Amino acid sequence: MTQDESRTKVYRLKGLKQRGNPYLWIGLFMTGTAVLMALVGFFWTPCSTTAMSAAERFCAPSPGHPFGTDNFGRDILSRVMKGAGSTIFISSLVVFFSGGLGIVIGALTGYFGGLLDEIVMRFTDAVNGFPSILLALVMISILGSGKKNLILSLGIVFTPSFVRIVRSEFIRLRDADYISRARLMGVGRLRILFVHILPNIFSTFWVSVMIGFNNGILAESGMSYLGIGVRPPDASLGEMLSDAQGYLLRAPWYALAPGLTIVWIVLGFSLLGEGIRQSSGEASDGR
Amino acid sequence: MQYFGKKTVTLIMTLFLVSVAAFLAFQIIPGDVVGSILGTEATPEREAKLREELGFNDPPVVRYMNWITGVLRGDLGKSWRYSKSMNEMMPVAELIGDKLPVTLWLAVLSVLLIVIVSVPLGVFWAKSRGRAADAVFSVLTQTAMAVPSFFLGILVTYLFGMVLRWFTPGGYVSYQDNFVGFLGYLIFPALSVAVPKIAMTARFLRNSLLTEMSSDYVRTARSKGATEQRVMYGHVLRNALMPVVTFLGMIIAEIVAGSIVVEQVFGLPGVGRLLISSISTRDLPVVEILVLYITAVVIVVYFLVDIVYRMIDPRISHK
Amino acid sequence: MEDRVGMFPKNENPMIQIQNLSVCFGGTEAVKNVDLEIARGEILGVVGESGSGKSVTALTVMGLLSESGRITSGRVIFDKDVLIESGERLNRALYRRYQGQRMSMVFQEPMTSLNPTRRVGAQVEEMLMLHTELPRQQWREKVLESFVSVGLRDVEQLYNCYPHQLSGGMRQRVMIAMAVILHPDLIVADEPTTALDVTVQNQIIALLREINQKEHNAMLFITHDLNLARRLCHRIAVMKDGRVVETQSAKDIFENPREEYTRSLIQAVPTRVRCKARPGESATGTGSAVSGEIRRPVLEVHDLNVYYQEGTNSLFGRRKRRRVVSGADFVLYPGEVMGLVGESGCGKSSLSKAILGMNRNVEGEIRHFSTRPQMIFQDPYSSLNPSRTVGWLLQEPLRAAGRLDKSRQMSEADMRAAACDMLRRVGLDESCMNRKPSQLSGGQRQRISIGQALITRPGFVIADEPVSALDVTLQAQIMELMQRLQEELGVAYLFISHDINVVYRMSDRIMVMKDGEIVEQGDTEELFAHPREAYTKLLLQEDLE
Amino acid sequence: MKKRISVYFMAALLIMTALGGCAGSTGESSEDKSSVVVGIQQDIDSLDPHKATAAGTKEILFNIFEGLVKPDPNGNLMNAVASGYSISEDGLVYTFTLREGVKFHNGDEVTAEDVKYSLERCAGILDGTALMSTLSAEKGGITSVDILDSRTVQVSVGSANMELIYSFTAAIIPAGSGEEAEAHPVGTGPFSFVSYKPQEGVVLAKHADYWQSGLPYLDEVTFKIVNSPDTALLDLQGGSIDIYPYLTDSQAAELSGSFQVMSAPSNVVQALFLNNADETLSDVRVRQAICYALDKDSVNEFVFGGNGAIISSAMLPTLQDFYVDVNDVYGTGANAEKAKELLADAGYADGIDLEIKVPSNYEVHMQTAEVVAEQLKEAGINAVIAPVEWGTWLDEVYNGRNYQATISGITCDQTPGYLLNRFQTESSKNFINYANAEYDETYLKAAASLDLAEKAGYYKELQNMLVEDAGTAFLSVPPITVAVKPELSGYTFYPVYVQDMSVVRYAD
Repeated sequence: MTQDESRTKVYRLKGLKQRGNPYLWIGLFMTGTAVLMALVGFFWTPCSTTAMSAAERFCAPSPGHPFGTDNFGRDILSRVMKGAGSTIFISSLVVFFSGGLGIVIGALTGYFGGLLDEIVMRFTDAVNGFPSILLALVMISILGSGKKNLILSLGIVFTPSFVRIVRSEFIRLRDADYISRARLMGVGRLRILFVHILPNIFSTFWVSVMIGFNNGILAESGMSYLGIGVRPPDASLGEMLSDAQGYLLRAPWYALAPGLTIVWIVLGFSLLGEGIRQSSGEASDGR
Repeated sequence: MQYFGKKTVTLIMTLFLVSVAAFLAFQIIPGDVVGSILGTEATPEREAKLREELGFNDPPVVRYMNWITGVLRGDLGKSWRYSKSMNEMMPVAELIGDKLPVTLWLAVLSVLLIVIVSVPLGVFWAKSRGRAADAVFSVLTQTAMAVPSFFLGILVTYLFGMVLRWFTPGGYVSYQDNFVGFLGYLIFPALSVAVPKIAMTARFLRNSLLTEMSSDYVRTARSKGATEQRVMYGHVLRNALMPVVTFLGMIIAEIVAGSIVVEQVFGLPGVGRLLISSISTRDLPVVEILVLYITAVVIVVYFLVDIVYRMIDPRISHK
Repeated sequence: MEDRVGMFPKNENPMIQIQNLSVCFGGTEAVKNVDLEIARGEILGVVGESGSGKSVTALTVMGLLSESGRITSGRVIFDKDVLIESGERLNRALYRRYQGQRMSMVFQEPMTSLNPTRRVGAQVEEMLMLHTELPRQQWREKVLESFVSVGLRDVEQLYNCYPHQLSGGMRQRVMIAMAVILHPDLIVADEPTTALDVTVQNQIIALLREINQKEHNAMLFITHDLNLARRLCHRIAVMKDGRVVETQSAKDIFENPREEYTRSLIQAVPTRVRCKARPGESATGTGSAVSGEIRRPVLEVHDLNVYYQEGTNSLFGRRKRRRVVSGADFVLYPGEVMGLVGESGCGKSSLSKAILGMNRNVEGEIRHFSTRPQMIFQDPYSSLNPSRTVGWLLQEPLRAAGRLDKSRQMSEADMRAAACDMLRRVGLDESCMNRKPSQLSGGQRQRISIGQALITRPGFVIADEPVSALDVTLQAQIMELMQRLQEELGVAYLFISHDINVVYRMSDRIMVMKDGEIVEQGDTEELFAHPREAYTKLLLQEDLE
Repeated sequence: MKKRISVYFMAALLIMTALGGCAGSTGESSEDKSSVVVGIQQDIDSLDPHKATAAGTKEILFNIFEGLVKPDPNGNLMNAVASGYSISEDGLVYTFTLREGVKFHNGDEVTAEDVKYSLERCAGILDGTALMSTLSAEKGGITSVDILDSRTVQVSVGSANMELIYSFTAAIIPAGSGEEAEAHPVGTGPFSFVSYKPQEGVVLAKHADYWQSGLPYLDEVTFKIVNSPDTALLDLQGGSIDIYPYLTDSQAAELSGSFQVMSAPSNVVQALFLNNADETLSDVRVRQAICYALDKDSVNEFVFGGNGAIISSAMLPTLQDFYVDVNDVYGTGANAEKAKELLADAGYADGIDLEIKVPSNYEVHMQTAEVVAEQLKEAGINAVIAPVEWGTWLDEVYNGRNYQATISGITCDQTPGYLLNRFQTESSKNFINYANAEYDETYLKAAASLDLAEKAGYYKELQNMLVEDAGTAFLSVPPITVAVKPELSGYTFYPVYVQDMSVVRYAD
């Protein structure tokens, strides 16, 4: 696995070297600030995220509270930082879980085919067309709500899409000439899977990780908005939005702050994905 | 024809599996439904009676069989939550039948919006390749795709409902009372559903157009002395729209999901809200039917898309 | 420059004149100061390797230069009308009056050059719609006429077909029908036969010649194949790196090439005439002839049928299988080269895959007397793992061998040394070791590919069209390399190609394959001199002209 | 091709303008002066008045159904279907005289049979399943209902209970209607049932033959389920609802000026319920520490805008005769020092962990939980909020008693004993596992007492016991804050949770 990780770093560095790829740069900037804000939020926030103050309810944005305050007089910036942190954290875990599972299942089914592949494909076909938030909803209603179950159910819901991508890449590559040759050389199956094929799907995979990550963020905040995801007192962007909706006329900034943060993060990651796709596309099209 | 036969069998098999899965899944849900229905005033006698009434004392296989044969005969069961009259619960069919038009019209309006906006947008965008408009569209669509539909709903509520006062947030009009007013209200949630999808579709169409524009037959058409207009509308657009059909199929499936959230934002009494409230109140007959129904919609949409695709793409239909 | 213009045989009435044309893409000049002219009734061949600028020239003449291309100097004059003048914007509206009506084009890929979702009849009709006042009712008749004129049959039915329902040859005929329906003065044909099989190729060439004679129009014929140009064209211009190297009549250019490059091009062409004095013939020739019966073969194939699984992976669909190779029966001896020739789809590749165990859906007997035979593929771009370095790629076979057989295990240093050694043998230097395939040219990649196949010293190697994707000069180099390595390492090749001349040059013995059957096999010289089967004769036909 | 596209554009444009044009005319603000839309929070749980348990349903059904007696705005009972009643000395026989000319919505006059049927249905005499536990024969409720004459009904009960009369608010429905197929709810109330749509609401129409002449004023009342408490404000401002009785404090602040905003204490007792059987909380000092740590004033301020009534035991201050103010025991502000001291005494010098399960569908409780958790931290109590769904809450907390602490509310009916009764050790409703033998004994004495003053004395003793044992940390009686459209008048608060629409009218 260390080898694979170093591989992905190489891709990133290659991307970095590309100037004239505004997607990549803007994407890096946006995700960078978002992740930084979230990381800092884990350890320090300008104000306490829970401390309430009756005197400071619904303060408009000001130097003291750049994003204003909410109905309990809590600092929205601090809560957005915490909320973004938990949203990013959940989404990362979801992608890690589903991406990892997707690689293993996709590699095995894609390369070997057969009955297992048949079954897995029937399953992913059925799941794939199904709206993911709906599936997560049903899953949550079975597992019960809470952060852990949210991650688990989103992870399960997202796995099929990764399986599909990895699988189709493996199918594409299993008949590639260089893989045929590796087989003729007598290279072992697992080595072919993970040493010969895997590094070649990373650029595709990386882009779908970005997409998956964004879907994770949208699903998490959507479910929290509906009140089935993360719930108070844990700050969550979706939950803040649903609170803020009630005070829209009185404190529009309350809704704007978490909403725009979601847009910022999602946009950042999709630009980053686009940038990676373009730079790796250029690299591989450079024949 | 044989192809469609096979497809239909798969379709039915999938529905059957989903029905089993839905039924099984909701059998193991934690939480005592009976207690939940009766609330704090529950007494053991009333619980026992209700349990008997709901058929909870039968083994699961019998319950499934009873349920599925009922569904096949058109009896979708009765809600555990909503009353129809003093001593009867609301039949699920009636319940959903009442909510369905809302969701359906929302979806229809959204798809309409998506199609009428994204197709010209995609064409215009593809034509402006390399110019300033290209970058502007790129930024705009990327941003639009990043806005979650519920946030968009809130923004629409704020802008059109509160600042401009074009509509009354929450002032949903039932389609039975005032159909025009109903559609007029629905336009705003539809907008919230459609905007990100418009961006996606326009983007997809633009890429598809550019791919087609670079293909050899375009060069052939130009070598014949065809104008750019003719090349675009006579050759490229039709071919570029073919993958868009499949894409739209996916979009429709997503709209079903997107509308769940948007219905919540705009207070629309549609299927999505019914599903959410049924899940939280454990109104399992409703949840089961809704899950089955949505699966059916998704599968049928894909099925139809497949047929349409086969109809419009001679490369497949003639093979 | 002055001199060269002076050398052209002056045409009385040039149909089209290209004067001092230069075209730039970004910073690179693709076409440099090209001067060409074609008279009415003349066929001018432009020959060059990929990247020589021949296609760009053709597209420029047709006014189809893409947006990124810029004309930096020169002009194009069509029948006294100046169509392109450097420094002025390309007047597309003006061009549209000529395109289709007075000048038309035939492209290389007949499949992709036709709109896949419109019926072919309608696509040809478009010409009439765009350029004539003909009433709509007469269109169909006119199109059918043109179909007949290019030798198509069942035209009524054909009219309503989609491109994918036609064979490659038929598609190209439709393209030609489209090009000639308005009787243009100039036809530009850009590699019109390259994507087609040899036998079809001959028919299309004959058709073009016939059209030229009948219509007496000018034709610009672009090709990479000097032989082909010689057969069709009156005059030939040779292009290299964007420049016209020399222009002469077809006959003169072969007999009196003035330029070194032209000469090397002619030499590289694997013609039957040249190959009689094949280097290394004595060594391998005697090898197979003398000790063939004594030595054990490396491969025996008896009564082999190969099947192809019709790919339905539905749960219900019954799997059908189609026989793609039937009754293959041959023996391969150490150190010899067996050529396998046939047109696309005849089962060559299926046979090779079956031999290597990549397709197990077979009946019959395959007996190997060597360990781990290897394969060299056609496409040098897809046969090397793009994410690994050359060094890693060359060592991987050794690592794999070591893992399978402990006695063959080597130390890191030994493997590296072996890789260096092989790198030198295939004519590359050590600096390539740390490069990725994407940093190498096509020829270099094919060399690495060969090195990778031979580094474990297999008894025999299957080479599946190893030179087909390469330019002629490279082709010759790679073939030389393969012959040299064969002598050095004593490996046997099963050499597969669609090009009978290439096979002729490489092989000791030849098998001819058609529709999954080996129709004829025998000693190379013998088979060329006295082909028994009609099909073999057909393959050899082009030289019989 | 080009033409086709332009046609397509035109069509699209037409649709857009058509839809856009009518967008302005949406919103169903009732311009006519005879109907009112009331926003409600929850869907109704049953249309059967005897089966409905949710407070949100009962408040609507109050307009459709009446009992022999019904509550009045002052907390007393008034005669409704009955024109009078008498109770025997021993408290075991109730004799009701039916009012002349009371008609059901279907036009039939109420007969003694209808009364007998209704009461027997509630008591479970009909089929063995009691629909109202207080009237159940097994719990000392109704043993028989006898028709003395066409206007007189005699009811015998199992045991004497002064508070039983409150149960005769049970709805009178036409005989047999509870078992009829597709039976619409038919009662004798000021409004008749018109329609019900799940997730949308209930429509009621004026009952022309209502026995109280002059009432109701309105022709039509719609109870409309609002999307979420958050958007109720928008609905009010947009005019799609006229009355909304569940305002939060900040919403009220926003509406004052444009709406009539009225506030009154509700009949809900909100508390941080502590599971006395929990290992940590079984120590009375820990429970007391929690009581000390709470700053009830600021909860009231944050969540209810200061309009709630702070309580420390299980009694509504509005039930003045029975209420005793015990707020001084732990104080209404936070006393973190004292709390820490007590915790240290109990061996928890480093503080304790406390999980508070909260039914997440109740916004008020969720908000309270957020505030309370913050306060407990000050005293070294690390409180974690675990939001659970209502069904799960009933399951795990209320019935399963598997929890540490919870924030919830108990809705009280008009009887003072209702709140105290549940804390008897063996009570099935004693979900806090409170166990105090003295309490049990005192409660029995109170229940048996037929003298009001004596009864009140016992009840006050019970309240004191509860607070001293810190059985649970009572917080407040939340206010009901109602927004009423300025043109409307007559909105009346009841000590029980009902929306009496019969008295609401448009001001002239």
